[in-house]
Amino acid sequence: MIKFAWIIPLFPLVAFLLLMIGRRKLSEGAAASIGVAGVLASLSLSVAVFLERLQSPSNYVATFDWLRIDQVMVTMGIEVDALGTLMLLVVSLVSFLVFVYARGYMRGDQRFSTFYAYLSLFAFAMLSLVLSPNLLQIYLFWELVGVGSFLLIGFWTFKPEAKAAAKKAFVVTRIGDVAFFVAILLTFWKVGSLELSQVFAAVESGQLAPEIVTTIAILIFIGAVGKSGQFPLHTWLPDAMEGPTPVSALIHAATMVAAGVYLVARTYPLFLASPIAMDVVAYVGVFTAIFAATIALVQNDIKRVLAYSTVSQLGYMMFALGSAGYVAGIFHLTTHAFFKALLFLAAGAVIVSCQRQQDIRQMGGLWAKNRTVGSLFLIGALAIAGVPPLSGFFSKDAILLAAYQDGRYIVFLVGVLAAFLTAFYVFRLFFLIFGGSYRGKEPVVSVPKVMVWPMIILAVFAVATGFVNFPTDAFANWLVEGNGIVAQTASTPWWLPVGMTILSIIGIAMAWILYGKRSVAVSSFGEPGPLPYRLLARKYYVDEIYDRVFVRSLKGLGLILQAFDRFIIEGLVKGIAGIISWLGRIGSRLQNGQAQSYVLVSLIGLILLVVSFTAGRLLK
Amino acid sequence: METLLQTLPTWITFSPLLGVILLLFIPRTQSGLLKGVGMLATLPPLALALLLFGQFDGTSDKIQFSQKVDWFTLTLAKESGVTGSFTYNMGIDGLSMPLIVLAAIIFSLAAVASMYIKERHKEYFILFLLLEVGILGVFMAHNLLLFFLFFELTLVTTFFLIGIWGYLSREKAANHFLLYNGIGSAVMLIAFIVLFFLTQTMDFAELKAILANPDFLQWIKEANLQWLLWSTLIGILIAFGVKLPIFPFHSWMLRVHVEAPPSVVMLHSGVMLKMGAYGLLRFGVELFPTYVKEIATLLAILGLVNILYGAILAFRQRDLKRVLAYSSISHMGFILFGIASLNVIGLQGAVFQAVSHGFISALLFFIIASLYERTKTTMIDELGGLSQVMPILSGIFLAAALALLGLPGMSGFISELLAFLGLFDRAPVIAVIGALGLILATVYALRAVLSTTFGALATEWKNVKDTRIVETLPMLLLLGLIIGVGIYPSVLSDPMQATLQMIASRMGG
Amino acid sequence: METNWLDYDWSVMLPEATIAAAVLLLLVIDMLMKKEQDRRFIGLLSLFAVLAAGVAVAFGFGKEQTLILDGSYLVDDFSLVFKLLILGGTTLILLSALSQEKSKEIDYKGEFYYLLLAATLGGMVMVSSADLITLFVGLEILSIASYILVGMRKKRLESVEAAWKYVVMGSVATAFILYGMSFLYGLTGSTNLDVVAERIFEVTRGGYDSFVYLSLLLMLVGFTFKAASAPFHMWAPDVYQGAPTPVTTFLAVVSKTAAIAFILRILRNAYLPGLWSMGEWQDVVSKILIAIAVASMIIGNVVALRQTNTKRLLAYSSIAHAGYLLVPLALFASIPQFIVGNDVFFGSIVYYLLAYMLMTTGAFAVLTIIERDRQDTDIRAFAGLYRRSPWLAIAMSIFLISLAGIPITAGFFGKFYILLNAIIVRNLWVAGIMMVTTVISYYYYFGIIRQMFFRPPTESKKISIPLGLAIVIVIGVIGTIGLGIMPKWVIEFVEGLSWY
Amino acid sequence: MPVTSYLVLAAILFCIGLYGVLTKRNAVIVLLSIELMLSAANINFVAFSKYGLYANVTGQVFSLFSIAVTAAEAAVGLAILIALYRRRGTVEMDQFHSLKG
Amino acid sequence: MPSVSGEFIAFFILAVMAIGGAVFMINFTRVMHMALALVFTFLSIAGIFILLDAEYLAMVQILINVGAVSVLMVFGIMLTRHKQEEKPKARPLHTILSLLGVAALFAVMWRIFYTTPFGGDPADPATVQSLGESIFKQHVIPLELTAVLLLVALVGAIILAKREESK
Repeated sequence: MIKFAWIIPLFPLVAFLLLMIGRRKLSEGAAASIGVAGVLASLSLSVAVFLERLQSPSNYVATFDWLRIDQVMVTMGIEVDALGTLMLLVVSLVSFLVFVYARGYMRGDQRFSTFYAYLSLFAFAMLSLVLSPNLLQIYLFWELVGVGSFLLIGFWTFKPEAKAAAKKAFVVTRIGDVAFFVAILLTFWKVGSLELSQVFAAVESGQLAPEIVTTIAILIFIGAVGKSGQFPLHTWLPDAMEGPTPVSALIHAATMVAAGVYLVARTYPLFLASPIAMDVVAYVGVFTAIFAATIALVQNDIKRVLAYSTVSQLGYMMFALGSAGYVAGIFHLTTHAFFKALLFLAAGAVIVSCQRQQDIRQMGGLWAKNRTVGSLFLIGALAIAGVPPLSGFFSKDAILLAAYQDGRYIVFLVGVLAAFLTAFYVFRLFFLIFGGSYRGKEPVVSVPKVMVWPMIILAVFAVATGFVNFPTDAFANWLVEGNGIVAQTASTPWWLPVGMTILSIIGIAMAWILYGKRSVAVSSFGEPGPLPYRLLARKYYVDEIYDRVFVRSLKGLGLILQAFDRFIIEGLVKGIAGIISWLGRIGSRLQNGQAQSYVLVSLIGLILLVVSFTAGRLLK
Repeated sequence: METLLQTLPTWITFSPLLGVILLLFIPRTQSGLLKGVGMLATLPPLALALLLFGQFDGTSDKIQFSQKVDWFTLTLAKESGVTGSFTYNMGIDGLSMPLIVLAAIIFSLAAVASMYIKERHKEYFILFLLLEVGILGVFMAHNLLLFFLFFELTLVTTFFLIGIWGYLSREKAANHFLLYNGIGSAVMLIAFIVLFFLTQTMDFAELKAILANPDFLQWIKEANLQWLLWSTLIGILIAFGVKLPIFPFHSWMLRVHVEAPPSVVMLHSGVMLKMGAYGLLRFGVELFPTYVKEIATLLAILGLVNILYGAILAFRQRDLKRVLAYSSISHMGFILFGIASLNVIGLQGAVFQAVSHGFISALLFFIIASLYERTKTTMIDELGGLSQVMPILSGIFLAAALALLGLPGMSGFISELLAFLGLFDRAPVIAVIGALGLILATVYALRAVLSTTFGALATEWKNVKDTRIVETLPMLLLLGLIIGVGIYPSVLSDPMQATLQMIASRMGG
Repeated sequence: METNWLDYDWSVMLPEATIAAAVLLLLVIDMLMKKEQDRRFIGLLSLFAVLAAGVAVAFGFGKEQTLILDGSYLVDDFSLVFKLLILGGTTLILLSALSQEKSKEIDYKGEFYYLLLAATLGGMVMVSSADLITLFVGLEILSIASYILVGMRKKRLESVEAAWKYVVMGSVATAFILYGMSFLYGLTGSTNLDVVAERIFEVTRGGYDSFVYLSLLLMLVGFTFKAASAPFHMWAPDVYQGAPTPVTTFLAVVSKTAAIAFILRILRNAYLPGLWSMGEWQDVVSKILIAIAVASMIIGNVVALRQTNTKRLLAYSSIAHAGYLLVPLALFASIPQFIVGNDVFFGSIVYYLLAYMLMTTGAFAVLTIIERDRQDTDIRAFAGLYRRSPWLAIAMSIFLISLAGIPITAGFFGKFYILLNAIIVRNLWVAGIMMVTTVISYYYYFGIIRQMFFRPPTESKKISIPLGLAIVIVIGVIGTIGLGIMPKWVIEFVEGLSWY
Repeated sequence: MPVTSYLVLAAILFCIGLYGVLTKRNAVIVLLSIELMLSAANINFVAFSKYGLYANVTGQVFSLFSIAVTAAEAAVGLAILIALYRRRGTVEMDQFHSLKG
Repeated sequence: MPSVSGEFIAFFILAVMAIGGAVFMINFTRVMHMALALVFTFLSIAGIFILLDAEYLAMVQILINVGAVSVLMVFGIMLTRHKQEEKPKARPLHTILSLLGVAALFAVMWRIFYTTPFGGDPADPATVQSLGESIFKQHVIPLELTAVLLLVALVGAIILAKREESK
């Protein structure tokens, strides 16, 4: 069955083509069913591949010749390894659930089938990304995934903010992609081939100089930073919330943003070989985690809070990978995919029920009105906060353990603080939405059935996936063997899980005190309070800085060049033309009709000729 | 069939003349019939070009289908019997074959795009087909004087095409076009004559052989005529630099792109700029490999200036046509990167970029033409939200913009990849700075397409109709080509492999 | 050496004899014909005479060089080729003049024809003589006949004023030439060019070189006047504009060809041998000629940009073409190493003269039609010509493109051939200036094309094209395109000749 | 008598004639000045035919022809002047400038 | 000083007369005086011809230049109405420039004449008979052509100067 893995991405592609062609004629039901069928087929196949992979843990590689570059034959094909299979499963499962959920959420939208077409295109790109055997093919689908997110963010074309957000998303990720592109150029020349297997072989055999490996690793990491919204290039992710919520759930929570982490994991031997790269990944990761967590504290838009929490959680995964916690990182990626998707879908349900209202200050008291959504949201919140029975606890715990064991104590402490903040802001969100009385104006509406049961399935996964690695480290061993990365087997110090749980509970309690029981007037936190609050509310003014530093300077440079272009170059040309026509004017004025002046001019011409040429000769 | 193959170049070059003869007999009033015949007349060269593509043997780097007929001989010195012979010498090799196929395709599509021409169809199509003869001839001529004749034929016909059917200040544009290219071809003529004087031959193959053999170079060194060869190379670079255009000589091209009628702009941006690239490769790199090797870094820097200058200014423009004009300058910079890389990858990238940019810019200008047909304006701030009214056109426009910024899966990416790969080996720093151009490309491409298709719909475009099938079909064909070449590039890159290998090896690349 | 008259082979002077006989005959016939009778009969006779002379010249080829009265009259390939050019030009001019008939402008129709023949006779003599006196008399016949022809249209003030300016300037030029010839005679004591050449060879070594230069410079004034090149070009625009169009064509084509032949004959035969071996030619003479050529190229093209009257514009363009024609002469022996091969030198000059003749007569023929139709030779008279008669516009465009030197036309190949001259002597400067001025000329030549194709016509009625002019235009077009595509015939023909 | 003095005389007459052509207002006088220049050349010819390096009679022949030509030219010049006078009504040299530019 | 011989004195007088006539022609105000001054110059030139043993030529000079051309010019002056004395409309730049130009030309010639002494022993006086022989034997072609030239001049002069009767 593993040999047919290449078919998995084709189902969504076929769905995409069908939906694009039948854009006008398909009814909503038909369109949704085509989309869902496509993803379901790929889900079932990925499950089959996953199961087969469980028994015989052998990587399967199949490639064909694509483009001859000088002596090097660049190939295309698929490679199915443990990480790939896992990602296939996660991506297709979450996609399937979001596809079903979207059936309800997007009802009544006139570009319904186009929406499903774009979703299927994205699914195709994501699935083929995880199957790519070489750097070029990864880059190829990497960009296609970017296009998918661009189209979906800007799906509601009539909204100017959606247009700006889509453009921003694509441009910022493109900056990261260009770094990745340069990495490809470097590897091609230094390694002589882009096949990952050969790259890793070259790294082990020491054929590459250490600084080359570091530059390649860092460049790839910058690509990952762009896609996963890490610190310098994170500004596009919160704005991407302009897209419909299923998009945010699928792309900006589970799959695409995780692609960055996947990429670092996929090229892990490169990172292992250069300690500098590991430090960079770790520190950038942990800084993003704490940075995003602080901003999430004061956001008032439900999706913005979750977006910053995603950025923070990705920071977690990054610094896990950065501190040799390969298994921890991937484990958290998987669990995060489920509970963050759940949170987003629940948020979508909340938005639907409050008539498209996204500002949490207009919500409240929904626990009474819609208990199921409330309880699902609670499960997601508990998972992300790291409360023991749920998966979040195990994976976050594994990350912190990895950081601790790797000796990165500062990173460990910052990680712990971030975990505490995560618990706090998630439950701030929970109590503001579900606690207290309903502050919104419009009546609360019921949520369609078709949106609820995907959330339930996700809730089940959010709970269950924790135990995949708990008792037996089965997940770790399965993931690691075969690709030469040594899993950390040291036992966990006893105080770590206990401390973590206490910390989360304290966080939840504080959130309850501040927001649940209304002991402190919630409004006080609303308006722009003291400086630190304003700083956080304005997202550390990062957007403004970027705008002034890059966009404005580009416009200025453009102005200077435009002026240069118009005045210097055209000025030069006009100048020359002017001189020639001026000479012409002199010539025609000299031609004044008087025969005598003609003779005079000729005489003077003759004298000049005589003097200039024969002066030397005659006067000697 | 055999004789056809033997004289294929002449057949391809002069097949549009069949259309011209037909058009002569059709009275001026039948504009419908004229348009029909005009469009059909571009099919014979297309069919022959595809036949050529089929028959072309990708493995040999020799000149194929070559045809040599004696033209005339000049005796330079009767006593010592020194004579220079001129022959009608046509041939095709790996470097020119892709460009010929590109030209044939773009011409057919531009003929379809000529439906927007409103008056004087008869003269238009006659000039159009003569231009096609000129361009196909340029790519196939292997005698320098013959090359020059075809080159000037394209110059004169385009002058008329711009001057009569252009937009507002078309005459100014036609004049600028004429003067700039006039200077370029004047410099080229002097360079060719100097070469003729040094080697007593105008045949490309003989010339190449003589310029390479050591005792000739020895003679040059003794007669210290080095400066003459150097000035010839500089002359050739300037001549084709004006055509490409390279940075300082580009202002004429902007005016032409804005003022010329849409189908002519498609041709100009799609094919005629590539004559500059072809000339640089053929007469610069092939004839003077060792000299080009010395100034490779200069070429790379020129390419870099082109890329960044074009990209930054494209970002500032308010008129869609000017945005595309500046983006063409930026994309020509990639060709310079390819040439400056001096290895087969870079050269492949340069030719690939020539072909892929041909398709992409032809498609974009076709879209703008149909957009202008409906909204009578190409000013970005006057347009907006057109996707709600013209979904098909906006969809294709978005796809074309993505191809422009080099999205993988489309031909633009492959050419950029090859060009950067090639240059990275020789000048990594310039390549990395050039990569910034990719980001800028994304910025201006998206700004242009989003501000016209996305966003709020202005009231006056309420009742604008979407594209008719006769317009969508060529657009989709072009898009199909772009994606096809993007997905399976070796269909284009294999035939030119051998020739470029030979060129690169002469430069020790 | 008492060679009496009859043993000379007088048959060699047949062409000149036919033309002279024709002049006298037509004079008598004109007197006998009544006042109102249509003078076209005389025109046809003169055309017939010119063609007969052409045939006579054609038969002259192949025989080796013959001299009469030790050089007073010389028949060699050089003279035969140039005579053919002159007669060809005159035929075309006569054809276009014949169809001028109905216009009442030229009152003295009869005289026009045989004066034209007389002028042609003068030109032919200038070309085929190696004796200073004969050359001088030939030059004078050509000049005086053209003074009268220019002033022929007495009704129009411009024509008479142009004639006056032409007479004044012409006489001053003749004075300078005569003065120069007197010094030449003083130095060498003989008027036969070969004898002059040897004597100059000795004289320049004998310390009289400053006299040689004085004579050359003074004669140079005359040359530059006749060829309408730089220092002495001011007369050309006014006279070309004032004169009736067939006469302007005559001045632009035949008199310029004769002038070039005159310069070639004297400089190359008399001065070159003596000065070149002494190394004097490169430093002084060729530099002066280069200066003249470059000056006329620049003045001709630059001032033409400002012109709005077509005739004046074509006048300035003919100044520029005089510059182009002087380039091979200037660069002929401009470097000490070697002399440019005869074939390239003569080939380029003859080819360019032939091309120039075809395109100029054609252009002036079209101008004549426009002038007759619109009574004004301003550029705007060409507005919308394409709409009124497409074929005329296309023909005019071909001529203009050829004048501009753009490929597939004879004009281009002529320039190519001349550039070859420049580059053989590695003088990239002159080649560069020549090409830059050519590009400048694109602007004003295409100015007329812009009028014809881009502008709407003021009237819409068709233009009637008389037979004579139509023939001239057709010959011009076929010649320009034919020579452009297949220059082989002319080149092989010229290379076959012996230019000693 | 060395020939130089004759040459100087001829040169003086030539320059005066030229100056006359350049500056005189009346057209007839301009024609006369041209006659003067031409006859100055004649002096040269005759002087060289006597004292030249290879003195022989050809000089006088040349000057004879030149006198004939000068006469013809003077006649034609005057005829044109008369025609111009009929058309313009004046013989002022600087009035004849309708063709210019 | 060259040996003061009779020939020199004669030459000196004639030269002064010629140059004087020319200068007067330039400076006189009345047009008729100018014409007469020129006649005076032509006469002195004829004298110089005699001095140079070219008697026939002197006769021709008198006959044509003095007799025909000057008279022609006088007719010209008579026919064209002109203000008696010619008030010179000041064209300062033009006059100064032409003066400088002519002076420069003369200076160049003067320089040449005096740097290269022209040694040529005086030939035996050319008889009219040898003159005639040379014209009719050696230069017969120019003679015929001069005939054509005079004919052309004749016809041309008639055409241009004839008063149109059909006014």
